[in-house]
Amino acid sequence: MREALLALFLSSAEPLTRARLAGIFDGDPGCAGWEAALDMLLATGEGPLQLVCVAGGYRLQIHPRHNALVARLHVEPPRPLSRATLETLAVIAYQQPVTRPEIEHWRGVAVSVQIMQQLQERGWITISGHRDTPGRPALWVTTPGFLEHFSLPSRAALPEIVTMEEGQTDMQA
Amino acid sequence: MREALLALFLSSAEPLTRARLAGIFDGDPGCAGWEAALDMLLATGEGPLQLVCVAGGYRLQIHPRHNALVARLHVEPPRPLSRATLETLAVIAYQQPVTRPEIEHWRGVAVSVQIMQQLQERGWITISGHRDTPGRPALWVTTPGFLEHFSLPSRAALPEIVTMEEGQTDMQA
Amino acid sequence: MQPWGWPMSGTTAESGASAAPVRVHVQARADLPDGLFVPPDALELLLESFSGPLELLLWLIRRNRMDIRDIPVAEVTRQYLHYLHEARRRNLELAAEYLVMAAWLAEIKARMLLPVPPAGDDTDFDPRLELARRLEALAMVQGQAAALRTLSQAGRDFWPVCPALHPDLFPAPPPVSLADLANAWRALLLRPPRRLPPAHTLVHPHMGLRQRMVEMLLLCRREPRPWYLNELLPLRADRLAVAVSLLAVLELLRQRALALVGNEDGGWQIVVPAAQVFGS
Repeated sequence: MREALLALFLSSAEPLTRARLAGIFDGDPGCAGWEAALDMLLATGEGPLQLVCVAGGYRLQIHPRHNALVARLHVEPPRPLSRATLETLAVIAYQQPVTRPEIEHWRGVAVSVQIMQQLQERGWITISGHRDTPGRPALWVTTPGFLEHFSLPSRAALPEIVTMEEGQTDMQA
Repeated sequence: MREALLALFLSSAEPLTRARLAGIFDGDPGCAGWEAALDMLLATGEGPLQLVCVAGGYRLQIHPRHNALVARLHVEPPRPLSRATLETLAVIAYQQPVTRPEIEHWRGVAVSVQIMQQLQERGWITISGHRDTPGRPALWVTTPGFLEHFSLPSRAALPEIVTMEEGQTDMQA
Repeated sequence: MQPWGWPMSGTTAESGASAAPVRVHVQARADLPDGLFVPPDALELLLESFSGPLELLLWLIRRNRMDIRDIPVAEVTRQYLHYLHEARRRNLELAAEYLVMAAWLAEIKARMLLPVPPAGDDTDFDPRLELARRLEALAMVQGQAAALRTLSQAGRDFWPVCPALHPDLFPAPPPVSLADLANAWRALLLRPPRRLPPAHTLVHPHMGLRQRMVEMLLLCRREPRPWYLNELLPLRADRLAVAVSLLAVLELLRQRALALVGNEDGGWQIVVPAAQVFGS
């Protein structure tokens, strides 16, 4: 019965209701235990699939534990961060909490709304409060998600930047 | 690995080629045995599913032993193809790339716009280019969707025509 | 010369027919009556089921167990015309192509009566060859269509798996490493000198007019003596700070919070008006 149920769900483009299933199974003595099998399937899923209850009935979906893999099939490969975005993230990481005008000061150019949005959507920066100065500008900080992505135990674990002189030699190298 | 493969096939709307799978799995040490798992899956299927080679890739389909049950779900079967449609499709499938005047020549009658539209709407034929002759007529070819619908691994897998007897019985039917 | 009116390219049929010659086994079913007998009501159905005159012709040839490569044109033409005649007698609609085909058959018949030139190219001369090619092409298409029909079709003979949904997927993080981040920060630090960060300007003696007014008033009240203007202005300040302080003095004078008094030098000084000193 479990296989029969799976065959039906797998071949159906839309969710199946109990009524619909009853219409298919009822009257067939070989399908007597289908309701028990359905409940079992709901509880345990099957392989990489789980049966979920949606408005229109029941439907199979891939268990979220396979998300990372399924994403490789369906999600376009990520594009590298633009230089502007990377610089903005660096200022926030090293200077936090920091206001947008301050970021612009560090970078020497205006910071576009898109860049801030992109970093927020990525889950790497967030607003921690407001500076108590005229205009009360938002203070930006990095998130735990940022630390996680870069495998950092804490904000303090950001690599130290060498002194200016060393940096300069580095530049010339 | 078997579950990971199933998750990919189950979430994909089109057949997956070995190259596509390699792009997803290769470089991931945790997925080293995927090719063996794929061959295993091809050989044994999984529950009510079988993995078949179609349109240059692999696709899951419901094992035919469940056909009677699944047919109860899909109550209205697809409308059978008219003879004119089937013949037009046959000319395109076997002679591709082919122009519409050539199709008409093969069949000995004019090909209606409706037939070409119907085949296009089904996603079975498409224009691949234009013949470099006066009028630059469109060249018609079959699509991967055609191979998928007729469960063909490739264009080369079209059945060979041996004798005309089938044609004749067909005529009388 | 193209004796019939259908679109033809000529090349395809020839190449197709020669590339894959069709062997036509004419094995008509034994239960099929010979000759021209057609059940009266069947003629209409029969003609409707043909998609053209070529198909009718092919059907006739098969039915008479004739060989496509060696068509007895006279007999086929006779039968073909008979069907056409029957159809017209019963007022059935016939497409014009059927008549074109009849004319072509008649022409082939006529040409076959001419003597064969002794050294002539046979393929060019035998008018039956073109007919045979067309019939073979159609026979082949019919065979191919029949072959397609034998294939399994989705939704009829098998059901592909409908893609299962998956939870919302988030785009993979961009490939950026900690080193990239640190390098970006270092590059920023190494850039040519910038103006001081805005955070520093906040402690700079630029300040609001109102705040400067308050500070000035407090100063004057703390030491209620006549002040020279330059004593009230900030030391070593930039132009903006001086300007704001000047504005503050003028505004306080305008509001009569401060007042000007003359001194013995003939100049003037700034004082807090007496009433306010005692009032505060």
